[in-house]
Amino acid sequence: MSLLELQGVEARYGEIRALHGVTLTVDEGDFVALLGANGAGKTTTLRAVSGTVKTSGDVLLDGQKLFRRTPEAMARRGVAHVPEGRGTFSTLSVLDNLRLGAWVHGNAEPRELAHVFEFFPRLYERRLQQAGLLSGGEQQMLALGRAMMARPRLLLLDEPSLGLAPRVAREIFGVLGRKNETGTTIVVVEQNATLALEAAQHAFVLETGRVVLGGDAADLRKNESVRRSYLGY
Amino acid sequence: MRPKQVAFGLGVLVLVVLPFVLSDFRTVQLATVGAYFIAILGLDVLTGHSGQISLGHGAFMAVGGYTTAILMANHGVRDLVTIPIAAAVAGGIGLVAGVPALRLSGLYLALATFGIAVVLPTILKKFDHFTGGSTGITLFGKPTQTGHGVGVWGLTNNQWLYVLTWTIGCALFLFAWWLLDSRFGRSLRAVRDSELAAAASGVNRAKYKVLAFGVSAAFAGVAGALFAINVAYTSPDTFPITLSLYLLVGAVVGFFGSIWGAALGALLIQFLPDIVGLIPHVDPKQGGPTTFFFGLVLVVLMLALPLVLRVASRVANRGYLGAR
Amino acid sequence: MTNFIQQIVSGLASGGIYGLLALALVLIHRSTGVINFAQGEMATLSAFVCWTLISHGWAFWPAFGATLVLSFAGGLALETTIIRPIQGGPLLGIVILTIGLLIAFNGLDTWIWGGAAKQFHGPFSTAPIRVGGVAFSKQDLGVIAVAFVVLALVGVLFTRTRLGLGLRAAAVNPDEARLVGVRVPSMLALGWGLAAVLGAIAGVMAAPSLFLEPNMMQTVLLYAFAAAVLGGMDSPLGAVVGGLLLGVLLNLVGTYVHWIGGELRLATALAVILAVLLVRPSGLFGRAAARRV
Amino acid sequence: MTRNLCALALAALALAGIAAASTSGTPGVSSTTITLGSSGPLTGEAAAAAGVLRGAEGYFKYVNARGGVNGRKIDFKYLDDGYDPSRTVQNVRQLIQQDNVFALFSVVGTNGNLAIRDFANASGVPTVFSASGATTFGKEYAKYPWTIGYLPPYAEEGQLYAKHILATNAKKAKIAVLYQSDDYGKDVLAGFRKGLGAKARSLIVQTVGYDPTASDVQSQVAQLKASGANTFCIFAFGKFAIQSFVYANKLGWKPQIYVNDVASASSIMLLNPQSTAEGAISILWGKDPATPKFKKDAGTALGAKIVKKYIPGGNPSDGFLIAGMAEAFSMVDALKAAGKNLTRKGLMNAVTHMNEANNPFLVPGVKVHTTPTFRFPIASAQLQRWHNRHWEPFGGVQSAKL
Repeated sequence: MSLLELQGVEARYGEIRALHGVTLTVDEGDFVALLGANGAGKTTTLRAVSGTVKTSGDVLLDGQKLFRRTPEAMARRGVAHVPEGRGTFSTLSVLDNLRLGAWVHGNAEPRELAHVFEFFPRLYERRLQQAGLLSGGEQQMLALGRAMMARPRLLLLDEPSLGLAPRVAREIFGVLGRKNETGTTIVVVEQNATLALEAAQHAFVLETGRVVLGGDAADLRKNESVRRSYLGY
Repeated sequence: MRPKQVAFGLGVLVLVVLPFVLSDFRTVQLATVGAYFIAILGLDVLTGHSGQISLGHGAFMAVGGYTTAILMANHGVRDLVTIPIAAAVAGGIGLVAGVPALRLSGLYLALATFGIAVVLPTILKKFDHFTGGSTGITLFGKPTQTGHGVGVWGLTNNQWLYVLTWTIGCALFLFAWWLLDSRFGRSLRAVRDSELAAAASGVNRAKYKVLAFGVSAAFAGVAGALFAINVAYTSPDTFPITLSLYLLVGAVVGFFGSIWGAALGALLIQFLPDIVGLIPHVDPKQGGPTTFFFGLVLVVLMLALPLVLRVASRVANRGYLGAR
Repeated sequence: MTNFIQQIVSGLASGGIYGLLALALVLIHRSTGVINFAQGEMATLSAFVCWTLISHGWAFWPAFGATLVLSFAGGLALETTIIRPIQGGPLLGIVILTIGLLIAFNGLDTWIWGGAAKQFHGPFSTAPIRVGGVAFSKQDLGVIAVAFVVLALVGVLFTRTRLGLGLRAAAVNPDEARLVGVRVPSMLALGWGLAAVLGAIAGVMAAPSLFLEPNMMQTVLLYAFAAAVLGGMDSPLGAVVGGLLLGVLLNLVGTYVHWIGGELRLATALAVILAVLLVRPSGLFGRAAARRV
Repeated sequence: MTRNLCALALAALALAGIAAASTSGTPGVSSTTITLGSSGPLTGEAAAAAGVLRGAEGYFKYVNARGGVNGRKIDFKYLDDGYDPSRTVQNVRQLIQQDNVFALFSVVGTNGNLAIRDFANASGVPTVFSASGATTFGKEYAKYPWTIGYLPPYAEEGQLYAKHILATNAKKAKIAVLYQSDDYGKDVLAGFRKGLGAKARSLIVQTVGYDPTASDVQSQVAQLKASGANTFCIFAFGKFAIQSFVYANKLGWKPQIYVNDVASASSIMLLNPQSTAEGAISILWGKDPATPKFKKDAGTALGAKIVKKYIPGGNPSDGFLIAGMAEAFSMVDALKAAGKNLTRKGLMNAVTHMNEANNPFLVPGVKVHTTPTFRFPIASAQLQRWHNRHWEPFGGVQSAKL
């Protein structure tokens, strides 16, 4: 059963068209990576799903067509979007950031908080600090932790490893893998294709606003053009 | 000829014809409009092109006005001579004020300049040996007054004031036009639109922001000097916070940042009370309605402005704010 | 010595009013990121509404309650009809808009109620209480007490409630707030509504001692700005403490620095604003905006 | 380009507002009308004083309804200056050059009148019965022949309070003064000092000024109380005067209070709660409608009638309205005396030869009397004491040396 389906989605920023009809399917429990060069439309694809960009074409969740997607409404439907650049609430404390993650469920449950702190012990240590004062890796953990607080069915991540030390990036992907094992569907946009293809089950390659290739992550890793363009060997 | 030059020519033509068709009194009212016009030009340079807001431009007008008044009344300086001095004094203070202003972000700059405009009259009253206190300084009939309040060169006094103000007004308009089209203007807008990008391309942002403050204050200084000469009187209450706010209204009415709209804004400041008086069942004598409509005009314009600007920029096919 | 203490006590009483209005400014700044120049005039308008209800025979407390409800609705309406359309544009646009509201409300007050000062019977007695040689009234105590009660309520709202969390999130990072499901436009509207309520409290508390007229809060607004800046623009506690400090400071400086006297009170407040903004922009209680690039 | 056209259109609109040309002969006088002009604070902190203009307007309407003056109706046109003297100048310029008024009448405010008098005199326009008591308007007639004030001189008012203090408490008085720090306040204070004479130095223990843009005078009153004074002179406008009473009471300070005429109308005094103002002393020259002594008076009744009929929304107990009517009554007298062939010189001659004892709006005994060298139309006043929430006049009508 497919959880998310995009059919011929187009999007534009002013005069510039970013998506030229993206069609793809993500199954429940899947871990999907979106690959592509800069400007290929990866980020816009995520934004199309979370409703932060205006689109035409259909977006289906649970096979149901969604009209008037707003970020708030999508959050309520169980879609958590962690945008690029570790968007956190910089002047709020770590704890408040995490509480906000659970906004759609009302108040944050201690159990859920404990769960996140289990994944990221660093966040527990720094729970009363302002989010803006955390290191880059910690902020990424916070962003991820906040998304986990929403107990999402579908987790959208944009460049979670950007600017992080390789060790920290692996740590993050490790957490994603564990989350996925417990049933969260994940779609990740990632420059580091090696890392992404290791973690993901499926992947799509975007070029100039279209899906040009899709399939099992393992197969794509063997694909000649993918190797040349994204894996660098 | 380009459309803008045609428009300027037409504008000058209208200015020349007006005194012949208008009553003597309307002529002097338009002279006051000229003073507002110059102050709004200054505000356009500062807020429209360098992106620094001033809610206290009336304070710079006060500096200009008092420079002229004190020189004319106490030091025997001829009124015409005081005008460049007023520009220099106000401009100098503007430059000095521009330095700390660099440290204030938009909101706080608005707050600080608002405060200065609120407080200035009380300071002028306090130093009464210098400023004449709340009594103010009367310039009418002073020997330093050109035409002695009667007139000069066959012009009535009012016509003389009109000619004086608008000659300077047109000159300053051309100056502002040239300035904003020059490298200076481009650098200002570069700093306004993106401080980072401007710095990257080698523009000294501090220099341009401070200079913009100085130029803008000098314009306001000239406006204040002309205002004092026009009314032949100046007092602390001549420059209340409402004046500063009305100048802001004027700048907004003139499509913020476009020096071409400055005349429109200046006319509004002078004639809105008369226009409000035309509304049926509104008693302009009550005063409240006029104030209310000033505020309303500002609110409505701010709401309509994005739309207007979008249309205007389509028509003119220009970038930010549609015009310069 | 008695005069010294008396000036401090009177300063605290005036400072309570500055603090209350400052609290409204801080609330709006914190929840929408804007400085509301119309805050003082909104407070005056609310006080006029309350006065009108009382002069129609209402008792004080019901009239006060109704005023708060009306002010809340008014604040909401203002945000949804006037502020929202340009929300997301440049911040200065909204600031200029609040200037427009300042002018319009002042004109409206004069239009409807005229310019003459009106007596306003507050809830607290103005009868003097004397301790030693120092005099104060229940009105003074009441204003300060109200300021602290309101402060406590605001504190609880912001730090202990889900609504407060949403308000803060919407202010800090609206895009992000929407992604976690916060209805940002509603939060901004609520922010304006709550600020209008705080302003109404300030106006009604001020009216008995300042006497009600359209310009009542005009100078108080500048004092409130000074108080808010002194306390750190984002700190409710700072706003109230800043207000009290400022009230005392102005009185002492006015009394003992003869060169300043009663005439340069406003200038002193401005000096406080400029000094704090230039030397320590985060004020006494504000946290420096943390940002790592 | 469209914008420039807009600007042109607005300029054209301004053109459309040109007024009709003036009539020949004396400006502002036609066979059927006399146009008078004025300016005052219809808005702003001093807005209450604009009652003078509305009261005068009401009286003129009343006179017009009875045939006017020498067959001409009075058209009274007044503009708002928000108490900003430079706007007064602009208003007066409009009145003289655009509206062609015959004379300026009852321009409100000391600073405004100071600002316009050079211009008005150079234009040869009578500026009569100005609503200001600044001494200079009566004294400098040689330099400003076209100017004359109306209200009791502020300096005289100060002197009358000084006289009363010397007569009742010369030995023990310790005086504290709160004054508005502008020409008005300083004028009253100077008169007060002059009235105390040599004793001024020893009797006045403290003076404190306030700026009229302040929100309150609480700190100043506390400071004055701390001086140990037993006599408190309030030379302040409207709400500041009321605040002074309230704060003094709050501080438990019970001095003998003297409050200036500009803030002593019953309508203002009644804003004071309960007994805070009990025993305060002020001067009186126009009939305060709320004073019991004048309640059944013919002048008060006439005033109430005029308010009801011609001043919509006016409060019949507003002392400013009655003051305006008193001025208008004198003006009508002067216009009558200036004759059918009305000229500006004729008006000045009439206002400098006033001898009016029948002004129904003035306290009995207060006469409007002027000569070309004595230009204080109202040079006498009576003292009154606040008791049981109304004024009670006492002592006779008196005047001071100016």
